[in-house]
Amino acid sequence: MVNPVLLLAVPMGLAFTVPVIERITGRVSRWVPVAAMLFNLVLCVRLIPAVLEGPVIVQLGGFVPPFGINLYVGPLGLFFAGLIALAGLVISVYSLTYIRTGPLARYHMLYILLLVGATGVALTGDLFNLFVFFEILCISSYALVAYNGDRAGLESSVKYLIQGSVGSSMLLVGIGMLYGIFGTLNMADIARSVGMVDQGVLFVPLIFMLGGLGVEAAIFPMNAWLPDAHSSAPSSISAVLSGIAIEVGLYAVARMVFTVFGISDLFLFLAFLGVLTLLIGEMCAFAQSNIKRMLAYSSIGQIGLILFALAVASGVTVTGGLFQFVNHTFSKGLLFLSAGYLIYRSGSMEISSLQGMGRRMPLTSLAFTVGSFSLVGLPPFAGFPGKFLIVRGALERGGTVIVVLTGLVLLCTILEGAYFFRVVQALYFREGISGGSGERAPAAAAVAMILLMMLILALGAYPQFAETFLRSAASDLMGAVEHVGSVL
Amino acid sequence: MRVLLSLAVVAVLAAGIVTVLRDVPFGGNSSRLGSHFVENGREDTGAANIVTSVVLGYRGFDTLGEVTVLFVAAVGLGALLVAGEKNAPRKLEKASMVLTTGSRFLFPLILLFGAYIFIHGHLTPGGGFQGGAIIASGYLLVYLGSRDRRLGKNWAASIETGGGLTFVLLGLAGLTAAGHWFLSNFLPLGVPGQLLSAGIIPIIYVAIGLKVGVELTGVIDSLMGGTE
Amino acid sequence: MTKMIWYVLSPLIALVVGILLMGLSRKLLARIHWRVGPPILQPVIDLIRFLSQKSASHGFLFDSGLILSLAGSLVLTLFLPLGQYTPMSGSGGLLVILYVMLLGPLGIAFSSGGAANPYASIGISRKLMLAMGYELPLLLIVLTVMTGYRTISIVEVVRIQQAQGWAIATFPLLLSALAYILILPAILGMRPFEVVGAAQEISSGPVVEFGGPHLALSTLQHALTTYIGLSLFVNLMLGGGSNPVFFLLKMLVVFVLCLCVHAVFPRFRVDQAIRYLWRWPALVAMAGLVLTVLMGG
Amino acid sequence: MTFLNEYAFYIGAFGLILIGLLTILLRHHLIKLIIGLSIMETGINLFLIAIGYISRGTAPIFPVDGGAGTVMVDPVPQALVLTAIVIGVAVLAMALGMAIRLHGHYGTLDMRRIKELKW
Amino acid sequence: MTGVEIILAAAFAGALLTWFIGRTSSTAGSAFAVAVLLALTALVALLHGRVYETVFYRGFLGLPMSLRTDSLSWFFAMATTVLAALSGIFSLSYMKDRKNTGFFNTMLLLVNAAMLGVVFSGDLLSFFIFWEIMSWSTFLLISFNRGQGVNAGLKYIVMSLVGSMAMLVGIGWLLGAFGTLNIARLSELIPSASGGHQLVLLLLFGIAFGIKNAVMPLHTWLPDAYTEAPSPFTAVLSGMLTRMGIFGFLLILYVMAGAARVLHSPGSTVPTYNVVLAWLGAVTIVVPTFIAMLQNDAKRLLAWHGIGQGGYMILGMAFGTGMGLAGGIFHTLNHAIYIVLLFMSVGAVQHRTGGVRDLNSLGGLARKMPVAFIGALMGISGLIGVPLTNGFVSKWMIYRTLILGGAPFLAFAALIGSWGTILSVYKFLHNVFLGQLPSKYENVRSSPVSMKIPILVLSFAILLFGILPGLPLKVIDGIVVSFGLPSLDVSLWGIASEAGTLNTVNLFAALAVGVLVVLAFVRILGRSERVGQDSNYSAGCGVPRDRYNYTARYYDPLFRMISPYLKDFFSTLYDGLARGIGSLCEAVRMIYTGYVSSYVMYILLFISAMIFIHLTWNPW
Repeated sequence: MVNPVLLLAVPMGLAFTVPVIERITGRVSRWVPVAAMLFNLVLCVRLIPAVLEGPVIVQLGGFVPPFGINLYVGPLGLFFAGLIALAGLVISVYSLTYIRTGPLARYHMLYILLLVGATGVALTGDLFNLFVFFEILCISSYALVAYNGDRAGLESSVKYLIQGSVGSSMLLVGIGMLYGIFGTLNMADIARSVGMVDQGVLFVPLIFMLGGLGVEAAIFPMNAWLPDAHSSAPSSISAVLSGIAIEVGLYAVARMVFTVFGISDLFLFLAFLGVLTLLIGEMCAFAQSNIKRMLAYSSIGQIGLILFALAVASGVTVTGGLFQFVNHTFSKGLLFLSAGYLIYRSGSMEISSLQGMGRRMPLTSLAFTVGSFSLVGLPPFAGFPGKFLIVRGALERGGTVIVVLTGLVLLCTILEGAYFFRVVQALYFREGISGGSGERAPAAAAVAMILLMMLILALGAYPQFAETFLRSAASDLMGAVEHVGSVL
Repeated sequence: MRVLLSLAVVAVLAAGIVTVLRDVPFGGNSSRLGSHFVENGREDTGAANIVTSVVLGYRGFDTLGEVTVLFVAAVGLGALLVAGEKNAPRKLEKASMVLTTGSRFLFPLILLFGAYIFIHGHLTPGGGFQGGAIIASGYLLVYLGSRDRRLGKNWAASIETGGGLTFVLLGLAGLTAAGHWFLSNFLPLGVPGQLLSAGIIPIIYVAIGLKVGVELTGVIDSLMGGTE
Repeated sequence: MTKMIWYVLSPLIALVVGILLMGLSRKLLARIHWRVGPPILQPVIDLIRFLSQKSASHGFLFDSGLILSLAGSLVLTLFLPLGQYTPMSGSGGLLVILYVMLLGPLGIAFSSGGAANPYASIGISRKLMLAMGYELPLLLIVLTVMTGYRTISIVEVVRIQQAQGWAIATFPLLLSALAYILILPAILGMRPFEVVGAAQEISSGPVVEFGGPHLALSTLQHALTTYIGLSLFVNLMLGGGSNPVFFLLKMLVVFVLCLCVHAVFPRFRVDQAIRYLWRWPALVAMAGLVLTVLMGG
Repeated sequence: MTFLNEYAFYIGAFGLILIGLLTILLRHHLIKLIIGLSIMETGINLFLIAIGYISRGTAPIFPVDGGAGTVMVDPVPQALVLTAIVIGVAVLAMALGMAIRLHGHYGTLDMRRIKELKW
Repeated sequence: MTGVEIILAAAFAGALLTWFIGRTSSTAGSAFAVAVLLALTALVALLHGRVYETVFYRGFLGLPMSLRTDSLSWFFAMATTVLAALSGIFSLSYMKDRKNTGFFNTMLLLVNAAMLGVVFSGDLLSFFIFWEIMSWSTFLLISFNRGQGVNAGLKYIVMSLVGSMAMLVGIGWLLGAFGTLNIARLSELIPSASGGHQLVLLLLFGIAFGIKNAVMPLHTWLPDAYTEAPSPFTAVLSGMLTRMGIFGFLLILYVMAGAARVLHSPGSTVPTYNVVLAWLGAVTIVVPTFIAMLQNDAKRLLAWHGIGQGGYMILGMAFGTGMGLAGGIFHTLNHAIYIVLLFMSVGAVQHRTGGVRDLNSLGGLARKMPVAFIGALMGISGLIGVPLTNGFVSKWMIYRTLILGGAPFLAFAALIGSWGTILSVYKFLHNVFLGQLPSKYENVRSSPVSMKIPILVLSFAILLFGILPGLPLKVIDGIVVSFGLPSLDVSLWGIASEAGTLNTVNLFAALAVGVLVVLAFVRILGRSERVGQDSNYSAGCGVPRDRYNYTARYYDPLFRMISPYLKDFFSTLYDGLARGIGSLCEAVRMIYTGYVSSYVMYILLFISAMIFIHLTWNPW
């Protein structure tokens, strides 16, 4: 059996080698992320059978939890690792040609480390380790957002940094408090002893951690950095940030709420928060004329939707939420990737300047269309099964509040449809404005986009493929007791 | 208005903190982990400095992450500052002779001290990060003294790569050599308190020390207006 | 066998009666106006003259519309009870009658549309608007009758009336009858609703392009229209007739009454006409329908 | 007074955190915001250390002669603080680098004037 | 693979292939598209009389997806494919010289395939999936013409999404309550649900189907969509696609809720629902018909009639007797035939006049484009319901049901709607084909052959179904019987029942004899001479052309009277709503002020607010 720690160690090691590779030959460095992510992907696939039998616990340094740090590679963690690897692979292929200026080697290093950070967050079973990986994720994304070095990039990056640092400080305070209360940092260990402590005391650290992670997860009041950062970063980075970074943040929130604290009292509030996030995100996106900003706000909306799905906390909705994770990664990734070249071509991010692109860049426009249809949740694309599961589960669970919230969720879908279809129409059905460069999407980008499109279609047509796995991932997320049992 | 709101927010935060800390009295730490580490740290990792045994033993993986964070920062800062338009060459006043001479004189001593700190990380207070920081301060001094001297880029790159790879490869070696766990301490632990003890810990600390030194130097370098 | 004869007799009687009524109207109108007036058979003389003339045609549409119109009106007479005789009693009842009534005006409309005369177009447009005006109350009335007697067959309606008394003498239907009387001049195209022909204004409107045999056909059609309008009223409201003679007598009475109104009133503008038709007759008819539903239910 | 005695470290630590937060909330200059962040980091580090303190404990380093029987403070928070400091340095370096570049673009570091991205 | 599966596979594969063939040659693509449509027609025809259900896919979230065919599905599928095939033929020349023909053909086939999927769905999940595919491909086609089409498409898809979401809730609820989405299973289970639940269910589905069928308060997408879509697609859209709403209503009311069991059981809320639906249908007949009168755009005028005619179907169907139901279904077919015919005629005129469809600037085209004129004439005859056209039969059935069912007010709405129809469609016919020919259209050529064929076929169908309504009514009777209602007494020439019969052949014979008699009369006695169109009027003098054409403001006196009352109130309401949401969104995004300290404040406010709530009320 292969050891899951390789998922982290190998890309990290590869990233460390890039400075030297860059010194020797400049052109190889851009293939390093591809290699790293390909490796991870293969590894994830090979790990699937083992993980489905039971979670794999990696005791780092050979110390028994809770004394050492452990990785908890359950279906959920593996799901995220695989998702990150897959999306990371596709986007790194896209970056091969998309990123052409600036310190390229550094871009690729940071890119790998961002993904390593995300993978680490998904796999770790230790609170402080989670914090460290979060910081890897955050700091590399600060740097990548500002990669282009333009006004917008820097401004958004600085704002992101300040908010992100405040967030991680809050997280650290929360972790410190938990350590003070429990004397341990292991998630399973804390989960085991949560019941023995006065619940009132636990609330404050929980809120601190929720606030801190919420910044990364872009939950409503903490998400002000997102539209700036996602819209100003290079498109490939926007794709990663939207498709992976915030989702990992949300995963961490879910881990806290479900596994570590195991409190069900807060679920209704979280569902409400999710719908609020969804509402705010979609409404802001609706009012945008800048395409990347629109996509960024739409990410907020999707995060809200997933938070809602997770907070309803029935098996079906959590599965649906996880499905929506996949869909969002692929679709939003596809949208950002195609938007990247559309923007290159038109020279502007205004939606009005994208008019008539359908004729000039057929493949890229098609990719954008598929992405938006999928995100809105139209069959036969990948967005539909997720949305269907969420609605089905929420209605099955019942309760007036949940049903009303479900209604709101669907209203937001309509709003979402309205602004996405507007862009699709602009691409195909409005008279084009000539101008901009005559550039077509190069082969690497085309490969990436076609790959994502095929994934979206395949998942939409045959959701069973993912659903079986996601169902065990969902029970992994919700089964705190099993988690504790398997770690300790 | 804004001030009042801020104060109110902070006050509520403080109130929340107070409710928690009532249950966590100062000085009354009774962590199972802490006592376990103090009792077993030497046997488990071979390091006399229990903090080191935690940093590189029990929580070695954190440290790998930490190294990575610093690496990310150095790389990111480089990307950030190099990517932009070259800053206009600033007119730099030549350093005074006292500074120049002093820095030349002190630089090897500082390097030596830094090396001492990270080599003895498992025995005394200190370690790779601290040592690295000291080394970087030495370079800072050099930069102050003679404005145009820089750390060689090729050197820097190799040390960065080498340090990081050492850490990772040692971890991977642990995977295959002993215990089947990443970062297992597969070398003989030796007698706690001696220089050659604690297995892989000193090796890692040396790697970290060099790497951190180079990276922090790189950070200083970048912030001073990188030349590349 | 007698039934088969009525297939031929009904339209013939209708034509004859219609033409006679036209002649009568001119004579009577003249008498009311203190003029001598033409002989009663004047329309017949005119028809013979028209048919002997040669007319100008504008093509297939122009001809065929007129033919369709006349044929439709002739067929319609088969659906209307003439006394106790109704040749086509089993083919759809009142609803079919309402629809077949369309063929006449539509045929004329197509025919005059085949010509490019704006007067004709204006006339048709007025005709359709006026029809919209009186159809609203008329439909209410017909519905009231059908609801009141729980049948859609006009033969049944007549039968029930002869057994239980005329509709005009039954309470809720009385209102409908009243409304019907108010709109009858509009159906017959008489003043104050003579906006379609409006000889002084738009040169007789739809028929402006017709001459010779075409005009003869349109005259025949007009005669039939008059007959049909009266016949429907008599059948629906006055209990039809136990035999054709009574029936025709009732028609005559109604026609003379309408003629008196025609003789003394000026005519409305078309919008005035619609406003009128949609106000009082419609209200009364609606009241009749509401009461019928309430009392029947 | 006993309260103060017992909680003095906490009060100091959280005092720093809150001061840092107030700085971020109320100052406009980017460098001051970064200083606020640093103050906050320091406060958090102090807090972590304070949590690990055991009354009358010593540093958890065993002298060569064994040193058995001495009460040692919890080493874990110290390890955490080590990591946290490095992370703080990393963030600080990034922030300062951005401040340099930002000044190049905007000619100011007043955050009230650096808000082209909004809505 | 069973027949249904083959049909669906062929339909979707055909769409895909058309795309690739169209990439190489647009002519070949169009030809292939028509071939596919014809083949589908044949395949569907072969399915006649079969009743079965088959699971075709198990890969979707553990819910088996199935297809089924019965008389109802077959009826709708047949109508769909035939009309799509005719539209395909029509589009051969219509789309010939346009851009993106390949895209158009592909989407046309995709819409057709999705519609087939909808009618053949054996469970609600596949129903929903096909429904959505249908919606978005329709959206792409409506926007196809650019210009105003873009807004029309957006309006369509947004409203369509509203409906879909309502349906999704309904489906989710059903799945939660009964654990299955199979229609056959549900039809056994639903009647056992409580009345309130049934009502909610019907409401949710009703929103979806009501939007698709453009029932009155939900109709606002339709006029724009019909007007702006390319004419061949408008034909498909108006003919069958919109009527998928009717199919849905039939499915939910009769197949699933089970009319025979639920409709007349005491205490059930479904009858109330039906009454409301019927009244909505009545409103849908009257108001749009009168609004249609005010239109000056040929397609928009027809579009409003499309809404109005939908009201008849709803009315007949919702009333819940065998004959009303049959009338409603039959009217669906009839409406499809004549509205497709009308849109094709308009399309032909547009094709030849360079896209003109303004009623005020056309005229006298009957002699230039006789086939288009015949199409329009037959079409409006059907639309009005002139006896011996198909529209008459179905309307007669609906009226009769309403009158004898004791609903004279609904009947009145239906009847007055018909009379309003006469006014507006005569205006349409007159202003396009009759009256004076504007001189700029002197050289208009007759429509191309590929347009003539579908027009003539449909014209013939109108007469055929008008004179021999028994042909389709036999099938419809089968549907009615399959719903558990008593069979109608259908014969080839009409309906015989206890109170009121219809015999169209009699009528036809009488009319034919009448025409022959008059014709003979004219032949024997009359003589006429062919003269120019305006020779009489101008007494042979040259008149200034285009000056004496009475087409503009055709019903002006009437308009001035009624137009103040005929505002499309709901459209205004929805537009206002959309604007309101727009400004609300604009307002909401102002919270992102760009000032970083405020953002930090948000974060801390969240944390402190939670702590405050915790400390004050301790609700958790």
